[in-house]
Amino acid sequence: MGDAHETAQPTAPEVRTAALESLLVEKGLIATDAVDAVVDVFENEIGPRNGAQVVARAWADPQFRERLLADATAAAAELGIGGVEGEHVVALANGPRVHNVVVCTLCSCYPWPLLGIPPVWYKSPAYRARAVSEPRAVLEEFGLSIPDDVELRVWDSSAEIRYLVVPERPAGTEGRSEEELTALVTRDSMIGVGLALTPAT
Amino acid sequence: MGDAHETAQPTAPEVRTAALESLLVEKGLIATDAVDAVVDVFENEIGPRNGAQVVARAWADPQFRERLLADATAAAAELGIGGVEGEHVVALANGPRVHNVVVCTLCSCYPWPLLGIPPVWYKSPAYRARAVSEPRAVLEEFGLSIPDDVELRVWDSSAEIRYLVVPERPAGTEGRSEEELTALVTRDSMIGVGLALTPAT
Amino acid sequence: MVVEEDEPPFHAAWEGRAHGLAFASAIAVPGGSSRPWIERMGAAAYLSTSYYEHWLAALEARLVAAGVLTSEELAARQTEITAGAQVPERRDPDAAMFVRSLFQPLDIDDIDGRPPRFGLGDAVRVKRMHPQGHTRCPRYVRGARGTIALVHPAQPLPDTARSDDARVEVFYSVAFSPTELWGDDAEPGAATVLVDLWDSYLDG
Amino acid sequence: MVVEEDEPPFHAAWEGRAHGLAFASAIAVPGGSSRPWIERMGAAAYLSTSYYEHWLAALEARLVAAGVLTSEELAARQTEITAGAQVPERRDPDAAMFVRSLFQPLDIDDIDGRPPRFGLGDAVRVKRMHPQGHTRCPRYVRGARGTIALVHPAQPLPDTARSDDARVEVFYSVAFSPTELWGDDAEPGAATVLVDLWDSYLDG
Repeated sequence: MGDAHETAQPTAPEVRTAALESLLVEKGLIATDAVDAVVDVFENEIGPRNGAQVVARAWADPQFRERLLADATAAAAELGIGGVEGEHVVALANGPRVHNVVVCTLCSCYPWPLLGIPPVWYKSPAYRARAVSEPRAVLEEFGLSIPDDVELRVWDSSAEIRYLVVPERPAGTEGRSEEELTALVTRDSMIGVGLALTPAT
Repeated sequence: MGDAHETAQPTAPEVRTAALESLLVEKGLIATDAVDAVVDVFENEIGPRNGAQVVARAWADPQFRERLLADATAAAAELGIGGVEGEHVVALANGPRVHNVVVCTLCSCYPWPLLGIPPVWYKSPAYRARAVSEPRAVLEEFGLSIPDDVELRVWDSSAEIRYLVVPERPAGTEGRSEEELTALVTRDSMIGVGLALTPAT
Repeated sequence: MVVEEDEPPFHAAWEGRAHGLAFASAIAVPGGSSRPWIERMGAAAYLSTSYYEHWLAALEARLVAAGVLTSEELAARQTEITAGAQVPERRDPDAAMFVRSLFQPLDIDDIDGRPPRFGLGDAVRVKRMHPQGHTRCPRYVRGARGTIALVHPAQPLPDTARSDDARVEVFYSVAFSPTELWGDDAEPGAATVLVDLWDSYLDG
Repeated sequence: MVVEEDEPPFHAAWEGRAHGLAFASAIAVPGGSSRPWIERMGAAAYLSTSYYEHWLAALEARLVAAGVLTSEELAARQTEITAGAQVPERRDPDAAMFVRSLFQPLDIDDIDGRPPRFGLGDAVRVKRMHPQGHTRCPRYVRGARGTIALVHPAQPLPDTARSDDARVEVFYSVAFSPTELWGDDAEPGAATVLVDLWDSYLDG
């Protein structure tokens, strides 16, 4: 207790990771290509682009939007999107009177299949504490001002639901293709710390 | 945030202390012999022996005991004991139906003039948290069993009062001198994590 | 907030490998979710290390606790790696395929559990509590009064996942007013804090 | 609990010097009590360093904030010390005598303040709160109901000590039942937790 400064130099995490993989391979408990597959999935296949496709579809197709708000897991699956940490997704629609923002105060739960790996700030003790106690101040730091008369809903995903914020469709996007709309949907807008981009930006 | 493992090697505390003293001496803001005096006071003058004298006097002199329980700061001053972190002392008498124990959950407030510098365990996060949530389990670790029907009073000295526990006078000490009694009063018995020694021990 | 532009999923190769190790094991990594194991790190270690160092610590602890590895084996292998030993390779295309399937839509069966005790709009109070082990009840809502905003289907209660008394419960999104949580220190402006809380955390 | 037998007041010479520096300064070390400065270390640094490292961090921060020293001066002097520079000496017997007098009984004047709002036996509830700065209201009693057990004389409220609105308040020892604090997780056995709380933390 209180003697952390006297302990030996800790082993570097890359050494610890390699030692673990080495032992598990040696014992036949893990396959190199299976580890490679996980890295590939997160580096190349899943990420905020998945969530953006879901949001763009909801903007373009009112019936899909209805299905998304009723059962987001099933709606995402229509687009082939789902998996671990996306087993139970709830979509939260922003509107003129309501702005939603998501945090996990107890750890860093996040809808991986829709948004990929959470950014470092989402996992930081500061965001996790301040998002529930002073959310407007936090959003200001992201450049987002929520007027006092708009209800700010902060969702703490402390159990088994993962939340996806559906940002408002920006003005001036009438007639855009789903592909074009997808490019307007940022990661931050689906966490609720930002808005969707307007075509001008 | 979260990058503590990447920062440079911290400067050793002995170097930081020497640098501070060096600069303050150079600026004429501190005297070496004044720092020496503080070290001397805590190493040689104040410590649990002071509190033990107060407790032994209370055991030996019922009127002093009454004054101690009414105004411990004034009673200690009768023995020449007092000073910083002992400006407002309250004495808590243990008895057959009540056992008192002291903690400072917010930091490590402690009656310096009576007990000296607090031990490392008193300052540890574990003691500070567990003493209020599972005090009987903590006292068991100190070898002290408090029966379920004895009221355990845990005092969290979170403001400006410093508490001194007055342990029960052990049986078999009739006719002992105050000097002999003083030797039976341990630091732990005045925090409440122990009892006074019996002459046999 | 410190925000990194164009942040990659992994900031170093080892982070990706550590992430992969947690999913690619031929056996399920024993010990349930990693969160209770991460909590065993203690607050000082937790707060002074990064996200994937938490994962690593949990992986090591779970594999050692399950008897799959020993601490001595780990330490010896770390020494060999530091001295230049290479990580051996083993190929198993089926395992790789299986792992990829975890990141596709999954067929999740509903779990039977006791019906919800509360319905939409019901007033509830979060119990004051001080569990010794893992819990999903954040301290900042304990003792606070809220209102049921959403009712979610039953799932295994994480608090009891590793006990002999593993329970299945429904949980709720409970809406709190910021002043109920933070008193006069609540931030001005219209706001609701919604926290997902399990049935047994709540009193009517 | 890890208990050290025959523990010395200071475990290394620097700890005694650091303790001394806090009291022996010819000027009062600016910035009020060290506790708010210690809290500025952040939880990770706080929990991974020792008691006297907390003192050191607070001393450095307060002296720099007050303009007595600069960070650059400190860093430069640390480099010189590491390279073998000696700490210069300066004698001032009056200062040494004054410091010794701080550890003798002191004449403390009573402070006038508003009379107590509560009396012995009164039922109170601790406010829920979330102050940004230093406070002496522990989280584990916020929102809990207790009873006034002792009434203590007015003192400066530490929460406001560094503000323009410095206040003087009475405080109380408030008695709580363990089940009020910890619910069903309270330890069995007769017990009371008494916490010293300032007047403005309490509602009737």
